Amino acid sequence: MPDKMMPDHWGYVFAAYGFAAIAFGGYWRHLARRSRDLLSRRRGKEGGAA
Amino acid sequence: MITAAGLRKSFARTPVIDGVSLEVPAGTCLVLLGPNGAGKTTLLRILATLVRPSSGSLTVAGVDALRSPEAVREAIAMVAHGSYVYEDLSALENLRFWATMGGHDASEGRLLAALSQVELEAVAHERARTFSSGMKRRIGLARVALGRARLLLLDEPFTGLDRQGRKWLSEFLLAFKGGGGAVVLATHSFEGALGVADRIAILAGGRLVLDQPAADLSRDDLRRLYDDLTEGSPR
Amino acid sequence: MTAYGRRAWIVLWKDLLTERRSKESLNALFFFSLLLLFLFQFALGPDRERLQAALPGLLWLGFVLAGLLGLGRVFIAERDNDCWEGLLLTPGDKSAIYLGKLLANFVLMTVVEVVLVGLFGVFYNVDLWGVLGPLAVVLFLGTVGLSAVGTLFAAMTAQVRARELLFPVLLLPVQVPVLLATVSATQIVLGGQPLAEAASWLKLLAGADVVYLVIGLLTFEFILDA
Amino acid sequence: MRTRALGWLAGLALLAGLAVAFGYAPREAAQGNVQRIMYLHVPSILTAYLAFGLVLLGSIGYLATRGKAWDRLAASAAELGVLFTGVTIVTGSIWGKPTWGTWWTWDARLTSTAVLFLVYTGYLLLRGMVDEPERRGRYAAVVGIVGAANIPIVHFSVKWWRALHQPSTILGPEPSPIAAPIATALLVNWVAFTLLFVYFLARRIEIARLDDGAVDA
Repeated sequence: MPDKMMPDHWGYVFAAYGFAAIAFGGYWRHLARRSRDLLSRRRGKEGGAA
Repeated sequence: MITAAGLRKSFARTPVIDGVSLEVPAGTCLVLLGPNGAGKTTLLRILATLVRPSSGSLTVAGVDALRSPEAVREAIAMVAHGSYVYEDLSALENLRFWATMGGHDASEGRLLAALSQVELEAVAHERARTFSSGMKRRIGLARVALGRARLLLLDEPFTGLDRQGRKWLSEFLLAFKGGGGAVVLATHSFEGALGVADRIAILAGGRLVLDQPAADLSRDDLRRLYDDLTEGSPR
Repeated sequence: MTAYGRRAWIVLWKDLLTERRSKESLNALFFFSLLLLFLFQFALGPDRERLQAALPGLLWLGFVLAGLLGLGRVFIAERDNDCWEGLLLTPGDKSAIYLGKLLANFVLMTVVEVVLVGLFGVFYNVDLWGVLGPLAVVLFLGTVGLSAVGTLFAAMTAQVRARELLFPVLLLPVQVPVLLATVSATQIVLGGQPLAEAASWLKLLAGADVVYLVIGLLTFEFILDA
Repeated sequence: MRTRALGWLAGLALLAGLAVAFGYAPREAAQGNVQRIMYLHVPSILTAYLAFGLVLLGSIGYLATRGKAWDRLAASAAELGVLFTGVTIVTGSIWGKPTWGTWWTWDARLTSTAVLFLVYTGYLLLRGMVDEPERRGRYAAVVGIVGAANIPIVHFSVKWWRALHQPSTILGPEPSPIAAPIATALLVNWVAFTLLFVYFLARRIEIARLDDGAVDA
């Protein structure tokens, strides 16, 4: 395109989207792991009490 | 003065107070006996609005203590493990501070009179840093004497007091009761406590295992009951 | 005087008396300020122009560092002999205690600041006499802002483990606006410009002070509460 | 499982957001494709503000009622606020490198966002250092209220400070008036981020509830 004022820098765009994906995905996995741990611990306790 | 029902308090899943109900009418003294770790201090702190119970109801001086603790604080005075003494202030200055904070008369004559009641007038102008723990305890008692409290909560008040001090404290408590005030006194030693008690309760493992009028119990009965009831609970 | 005023006053009286009697710590705070002066000098080198330009920032950095060490002091004495508990059991509006502590901190900070400003004037050869009035206004507003949040957070962190770490971590980010405003205003004042030039900064400071004070008065009871 | 449905919805919305950001929105004239980073950057800061607003709400609610649910709301929202602020700062920084030629500049918005990040990181650190749940809730609530009240003060002070030291025009291309397709793409992504936030919040609160239950029950 002739009207380019700036080069495209796709690398930066992908870096930004990649970072966001890692951050949100990582947080999602962190949440999943914690809730699984808590649920299994609770079940373990209930099992122990029964 | 106090009506408590079903008080419970847990710290990190462990119940410390496990369903305590008690009644302390005006003009009487309840002595709480129990080994260390039985929950005496926690119970006293609940009554003093310092700890919120997990469940149960508590009325102090006609006020719901859980809903409006601020109104209850007008009516109570506490002598706890900590003496509320500032090390860098003199005995007199300590009293002036607490009397002013409590909204009481803080004139020098009044403060000195309270100090002489606990026999500290000789050291009125000395820094508390040099005092023994018994002397600090006595400053705490003088602080109570300055106020207009109707309910007095005492945690191990006899520690650090000599024979003279114990006698003074017993007289003070009797006079306090005579004026229509109520007293709750927690201790693990029988000495001194029995002279002022109208009712005796034994706390073990967070429960009241005995709650009887003091007149019904002789010292030997009490000693035997105490040993039976607190056996196996943590010391 | 009302009961509220008497309570605030007796807290102020008690804290200042305590501070005066444990002189060595106040002296250490002055000595610390003096050390800061030397360190700034070494860090920036002997270039006078550069020092002059950085002076307002250094001055306030010094105050903030002194505040980090000094603002928590009025709560240390409360930890001995369970005095916290005694304060909690006093009837009436707990914000009177906050007000007393805040005033004590304000007085302490002002004393340290006056000494530090004097030392700056001597060591960095700044003529302060001409700008004393405007400088006092900036110092006053900035110190109120620093003490208002500082007193609130110091009360909180006095009862938390890793107090020395947590207090700055909480206080410093919140103090960014106060720092920006005071440094900018000090720059204007030391540059010999009239105080009106700094009016927008002073308004911002005054507004921030009011917000911090109101929040402090309203929330202090929750920090003290059982 | 309402939460799970919300998760799928958020995932679909994010995919739609991606499609709109790369497929529908045109290449911005002045900044080129780098501008597409804005579809991440702007929704995440808006979400962060929503989160900090909820921290304020939860804090006030907790102090007023002492209901643990309020404290869980404040704590969960604060964690998410820090996450979204972090994404905002990093994506802003990645955008800044090609646009301004530097990873970091003390631009007014960047600076005030960084201050927010620090304030609420302090909030989370405080929560980590008080073990007693009731006291932790009270202290955190006070910091949550101070932090929220401070947001406008930070905003103005940093803005004026920038104006004083450096005119903002030299920082880079002025944002041109936003074209309609770009606005649409921003809106779609904003909705997607809000859904993602609500999903995360629901799960985080659920975890906090399980945690509390393990301690008190």
